[in-house]
Amino acid sequence: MADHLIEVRNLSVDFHTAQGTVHAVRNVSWHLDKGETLAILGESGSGKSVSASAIMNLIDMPPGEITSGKVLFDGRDLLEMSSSERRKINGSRIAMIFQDPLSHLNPVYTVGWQIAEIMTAHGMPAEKARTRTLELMKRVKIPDAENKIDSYPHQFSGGQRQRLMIAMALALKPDILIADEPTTALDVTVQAQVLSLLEELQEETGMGMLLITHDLGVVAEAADRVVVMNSGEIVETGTANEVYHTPKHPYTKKLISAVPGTGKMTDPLATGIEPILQINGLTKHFGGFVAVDDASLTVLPGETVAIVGESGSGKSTLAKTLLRLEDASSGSALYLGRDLVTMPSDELFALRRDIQMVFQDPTQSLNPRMSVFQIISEAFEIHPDILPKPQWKNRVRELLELVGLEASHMHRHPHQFSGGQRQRIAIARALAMEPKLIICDEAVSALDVSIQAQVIDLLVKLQEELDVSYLFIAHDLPLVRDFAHRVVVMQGGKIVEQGPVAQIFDDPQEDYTKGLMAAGLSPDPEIQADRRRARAELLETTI
Amino acid sequence: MKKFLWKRAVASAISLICLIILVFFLSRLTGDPTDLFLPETATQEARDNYRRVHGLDQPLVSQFFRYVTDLVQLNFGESVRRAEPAIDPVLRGFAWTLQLATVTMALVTLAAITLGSLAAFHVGGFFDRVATFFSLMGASAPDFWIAIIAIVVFSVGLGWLPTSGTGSVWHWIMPVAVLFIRPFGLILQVVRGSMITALNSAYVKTARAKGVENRPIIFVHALRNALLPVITVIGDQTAAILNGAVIVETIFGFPGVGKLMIDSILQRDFNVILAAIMVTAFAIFILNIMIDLLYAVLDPRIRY
Amino acid sequence: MAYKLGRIAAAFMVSAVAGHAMAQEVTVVLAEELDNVDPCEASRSNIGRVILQNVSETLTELVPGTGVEPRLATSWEETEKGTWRFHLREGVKFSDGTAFDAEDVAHSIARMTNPDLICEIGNKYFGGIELKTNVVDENTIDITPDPVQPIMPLLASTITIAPSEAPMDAYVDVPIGTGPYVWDEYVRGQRIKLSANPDYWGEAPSVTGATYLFRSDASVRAAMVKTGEADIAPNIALQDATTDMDFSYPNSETVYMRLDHSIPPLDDVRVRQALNYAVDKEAFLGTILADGTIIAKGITPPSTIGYNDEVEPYPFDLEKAKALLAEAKADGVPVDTKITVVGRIGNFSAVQETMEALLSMWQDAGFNIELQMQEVGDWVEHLVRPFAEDRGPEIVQAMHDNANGDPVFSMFFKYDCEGAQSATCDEKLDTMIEEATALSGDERAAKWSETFAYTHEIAADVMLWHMVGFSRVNPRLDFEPTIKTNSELQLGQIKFN
Amino acid sequence: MEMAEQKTAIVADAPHPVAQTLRMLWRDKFALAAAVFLLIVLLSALFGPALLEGVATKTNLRGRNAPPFDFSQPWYLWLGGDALGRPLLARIIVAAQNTMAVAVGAVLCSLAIGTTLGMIAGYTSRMASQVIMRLADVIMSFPSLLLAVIVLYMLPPSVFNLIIVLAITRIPVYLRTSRAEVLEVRERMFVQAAKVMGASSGRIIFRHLLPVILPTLVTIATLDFALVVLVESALSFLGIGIQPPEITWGLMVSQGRAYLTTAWWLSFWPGLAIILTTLSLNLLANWLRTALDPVQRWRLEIAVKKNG
Repeated sequence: MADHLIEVRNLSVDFHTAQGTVHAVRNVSWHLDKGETLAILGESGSGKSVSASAIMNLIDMPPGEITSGKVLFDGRDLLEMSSSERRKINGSRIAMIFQDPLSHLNPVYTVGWQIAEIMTAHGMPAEKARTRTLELMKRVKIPDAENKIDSYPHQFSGGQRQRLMIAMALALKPDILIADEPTTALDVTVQAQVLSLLEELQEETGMGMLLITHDLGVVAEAADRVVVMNSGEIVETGTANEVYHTPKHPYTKKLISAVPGTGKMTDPLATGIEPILQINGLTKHFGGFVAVDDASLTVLPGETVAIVGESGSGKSTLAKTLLRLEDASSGSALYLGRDLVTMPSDELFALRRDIQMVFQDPTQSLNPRMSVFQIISEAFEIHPDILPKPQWKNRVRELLELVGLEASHMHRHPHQFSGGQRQRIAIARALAMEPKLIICDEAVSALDVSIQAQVIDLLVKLQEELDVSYLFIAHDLPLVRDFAHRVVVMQGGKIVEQGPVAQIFDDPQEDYTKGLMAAGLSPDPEIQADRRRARAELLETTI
Repeated sequence: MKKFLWKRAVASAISLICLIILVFFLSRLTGDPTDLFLPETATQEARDNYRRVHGLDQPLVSQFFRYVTDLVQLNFGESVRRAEPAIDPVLRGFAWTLQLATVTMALVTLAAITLGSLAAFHVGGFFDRVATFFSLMGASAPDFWIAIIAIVVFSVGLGWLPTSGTGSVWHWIMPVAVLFIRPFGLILQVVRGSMITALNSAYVKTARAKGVENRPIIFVHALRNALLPVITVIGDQTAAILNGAVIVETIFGFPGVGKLMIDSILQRDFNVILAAIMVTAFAIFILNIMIDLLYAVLDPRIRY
Repeated sequence: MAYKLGRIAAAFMVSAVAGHAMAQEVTVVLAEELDNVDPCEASRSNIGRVILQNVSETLTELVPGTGVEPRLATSWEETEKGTWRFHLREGVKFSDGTAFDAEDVAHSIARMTNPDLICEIGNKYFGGIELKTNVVDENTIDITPDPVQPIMPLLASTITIAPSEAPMDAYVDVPIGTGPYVWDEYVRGQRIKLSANPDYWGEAPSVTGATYLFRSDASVRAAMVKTGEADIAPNIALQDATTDMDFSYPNSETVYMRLDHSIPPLDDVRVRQALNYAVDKEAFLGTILADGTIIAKGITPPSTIGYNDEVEPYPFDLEKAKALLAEAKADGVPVDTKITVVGRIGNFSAVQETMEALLSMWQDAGFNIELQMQEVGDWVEHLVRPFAEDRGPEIVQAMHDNANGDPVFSMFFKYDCEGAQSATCDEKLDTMIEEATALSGDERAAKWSETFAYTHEIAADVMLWHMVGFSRVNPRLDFEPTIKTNSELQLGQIKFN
Repeated sequence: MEMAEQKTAIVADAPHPVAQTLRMLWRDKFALAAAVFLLIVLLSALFGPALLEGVATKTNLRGRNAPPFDFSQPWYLWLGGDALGRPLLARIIVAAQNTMAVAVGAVLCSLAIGTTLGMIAGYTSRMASQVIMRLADVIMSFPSLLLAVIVLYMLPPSVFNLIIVLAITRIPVYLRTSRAEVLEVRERMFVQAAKVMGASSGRIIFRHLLPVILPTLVTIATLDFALVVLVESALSFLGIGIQPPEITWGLMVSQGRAYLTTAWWLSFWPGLAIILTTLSLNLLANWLRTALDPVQRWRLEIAVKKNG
């Protein structure tokens, strides 16, 4: 037993709230060996991070309470140790990195200081710590490390920040690295780089790595073994390959089937129809910075056009310009022949009904102080010509049923719904205007995979029923593969490539598109292993 | 940076000009100082004379014009009540008030930040409850009430401290203590609230995962982040004292600018009022700029 | 622990106020700072208490119970009708070393009446009076007031003498005088120091120096004497006067309610009398007001000439008040009109309670009456002419100070049709005042007496009380405050026990 | 993040919000006591003058400064009598009305005006923002007591005018806070969503921004309420506040302070009323802040504290 690096045995953690006790995890057991990568896979609310928090002594008690279990490390139960003993282990023997490195790095101290602190906190002299910090920054490939050591977190890119977190975590060569959703907020290409960095470092140090993720692709790329969690319980364990290819538990099966990018691609619509939206040479400057550069594309009625690009590609700015949330610098966007860019505000007001938007984060795009009924019926309040007041209630009910929600919930507030349900409300709100074109800005990115699939199914269903067009903005290529008619790839404000979905996926012309494809992670560990090999070869040949 | 300072200076100047106009005309709406200055028995002739000597017989607009003309040459006019230029008593009083504000707020800042941080760390615990309760209690009592009771207890009853006045360091204890109470209670609450948020933040989680001890977590990691809203309140409270700790000055015979302002308005000594307001407003503008610069020092994300 | 702290603190305090026990110095704590230190402003009580007869002296001096006594003038006589000759004391020097002579007197008089300087003494005592001076020789001066002033020697007790070097058109920063004390320093906002004048012409005083401090809160002033931080607090509140260190003294202040005779229903004598009968003045004594307060029947205190012993104050008679009111009402007097009482905030320490109590008494008698307490600046506009055109019937609370022994300082401007604070206009009364002003000696006293009887009869105002003040004095001093303590505090009169 | 998700799932079956608020209030005994005390003050303010006006203004010079705790007297004299022999307890109850009127009036006025200006400054043109912010600067650098003196000099010191003065001095707090909040909230996506729907600026400000920033402002208002009561009392101390025969607690304290050494109860009881009221408000504000903060809320929600 003692030969495992760390072992969690029958861990149960409760959280106490006014509504009673929530069992965050129940009877969770797993172990991690030296040099091994264990992935804990689960969606939000599955309790996948709780055991890691228990290991790191990060559970606030109260409201949290560890009701049973042991965490054995070095033959001792961590849960029995005093906090000062555990502090000695934290950072030096077991280190952790988190999702969203921006908020996990202290914004008011230099990164150099923060990396050095993990060493000084464990007794290393300041000067030595600084030298080592510089080494580490170089090791995680921070360019110009000598100068950047005294910069602040906000002065780095997202990928660099995660590298800095990694540098910090590995400063004292810990036995175990816990990585909690380490690549979730990152672009695909950056994600690939960070994961390979972690793999390299693991090989160097032989540490055990606990990888907490919701992404089957990450599991396929990095994990040796995987533990699947749902609602606080472990539903399945096994090697990454076993779990993917021969899932036993229905939940695992459902999870795997929900992964996008595996279905049949959609055929392009027949040509020759009058486009609903025709964008010509649209450009948007912010001072000297060109956010959207001479973009031209068309959307046909009933068509789904996906705009794909990494952060900073200008895809969201393009959407905002179309909705006049930003004013375009030049170019035109003809909606049924009328130019959205120069339209006077009264005309624009009438046109708002036709073009609607669904935002990325439903938590933020719904006013927390309004009930669902108020949120949806606001459309009728603003545009009284849609519907006379007595019919509002029925229409809201209809719309809620249309998006698959219970009509009786219309007097609840957004926080009483789950993320997927909230996005359905946001869609219902957009539909209340009876629009012809809906712009979806990363509309499913914040959702769990299984929920993502449901929402996309809904969108497809609505398109069939209502014949709306979608301009679907996403950073994730596999996601749009299954349901877009055409795909537009953007980079640095420019459209680099566009065409029918099959053409883009099967025969990409531009290097950038190819790179994007290659960086994407397949949920199949075998395919991912091939890609990794190919990537390594590519790297060797370029060197 | 330079641009920021320049913009702030222009904005402050505009505010100051508005303030001067406002105070000039508002204060004159309260009436004429003649009846207050001259004895009840004074003849009409004497009254007319007085108005003539002090230019009060002129139309208001030309009085204002004359005042502004003098002001550009940094002449704040004569006090009608005191036999001296209006700016003299103001500067004297302001020097005292500034010292009082500095000493008090330095102590308040130190105490409120330390105790507030600890209360936030032990939120809901005994220390938190006690600190919160007493700080609120102190901040809830009328200050003149506390001041008089303090004199009755500490000077008359126990004979520990002098009742009032200035001179030794002992004379400062009671005025500072009375002034201390309210900002302390308030700032302690702000520190506590802000620290609770900071201590729940992701970077504190990181620090805990790094194995950093509690003390640096509180006073290094969380505190600096929590200080931004705090220094705003500190600034406001300092400004409030600079604007006149009238009660404390009145009771403890502390020769500050607050009492001077109230006395001047009661005596309708307009030039002194204007000079006092300008000096304190100027000080407050400087204070605000300092606070803004302090933001940038504390938070590297803020750049002007 | 606490004890130790106390001892350390005590040690510090001793060193802070070490001056006390060593030299024969005193510390006086006053209510307000001196905004001006010019001797020609010494009739203001805050300035007078420091300067008058300590630094700056006057030609004559009014001694309570005795009368007008020599000070810088050794003798005087009326040489011809209206002209007074003052013989000045010889060998007197100002604290700047210059000699005191008749030129200084002439200069001081010219200065205090200079319209460009605006001095309180000139305006308070010599408004409408022209003073012609004639320097006879170095030690003799003739003063001719126009109109004729039979009480010129008394008026001379108000004139402070400054050296002829004092500028005609500007206040001085440092008062120079002939008095027993020399102005040492004035740290504005904090303290004034005087020290004994070694070249003083008179007897050397026991007190060798004095420090004046300023605290606006009465209880703090009282506390300071108790803790030994001060020796004399000339003016403390009744409720603080609880120890045997506290002395009461008639402070020459008379509290009364001025009635506006020009507005109905106050133009009716029965209504005015009813107001007088409705007040239970006795009930205030020993409760809100101090024991020793005297119920007033005229505007000047008993120490003034012409005080009429025969007049009895209006007794408290609620029925009589109601009856008078009913009678007036029957005659068509609009007695139900709302009357406004205008009180002055902080005028004396219990003014608030007094006004509230008065109001409830008048309401009991059936008056429709309301109270407005106002800051001095607003209040004075109700008190002093010109009055607002659109005013309703008003009763203005006022306190009048006449420590100068003669009603002339009060009567004209309080009761004459032309008087600055007069809301009365009665031809008979005007004539009486005019006659009395022109008389002197016993005739003058008799005429004033008659005038007081008349104002009482027509219930010109509601006379309330002659007040007492309280001083707290450290027992190491032998000092008892008098009626003059309100306006001056002669250090020379203080002895040590 | 994950915990938040779990909780939301449960909140779907949450009890009625009022019941839940009361339950959270019940958990915090300090806040509960504060709420009960404030309720008593409120009732006094509403009904006190009507019931006790006569008793409270009846002077009795012979019974002045009657000491407290003389239970042989009628109940309203149990806290003693003032300098005119009027019963202190009755006066405190009657004075609650004016005190509350001044405080509530001033706070509501400054809240309304300050918030409106702040939202305009935060949401509309730069020009309007500049003008409004300069206005705030001017008010901030204008000593509040001085403003009080000037205004109360020009206008008679009535409850209404006092409200005006105190409201003006408190405006900048709300103005600056609401502006800062609006600058942040206006960038949130639901505001953009409303814009996309064609909502007018007025609708966005009042339907979307205001409800979101209001809790913060209400918390400040609660604290301000306490402050206003104290400032009112300080004004009375300086003799420029409410004038008799109107009464407020502040006025009672300042009238009684002359008797602090001889009849402490004159200023002690009204002072205590001020302290307890402001303390209650502060405690309640604290509680409110916790209750409104989703991160802190659990402190009020957990039934029993169990520690391992």
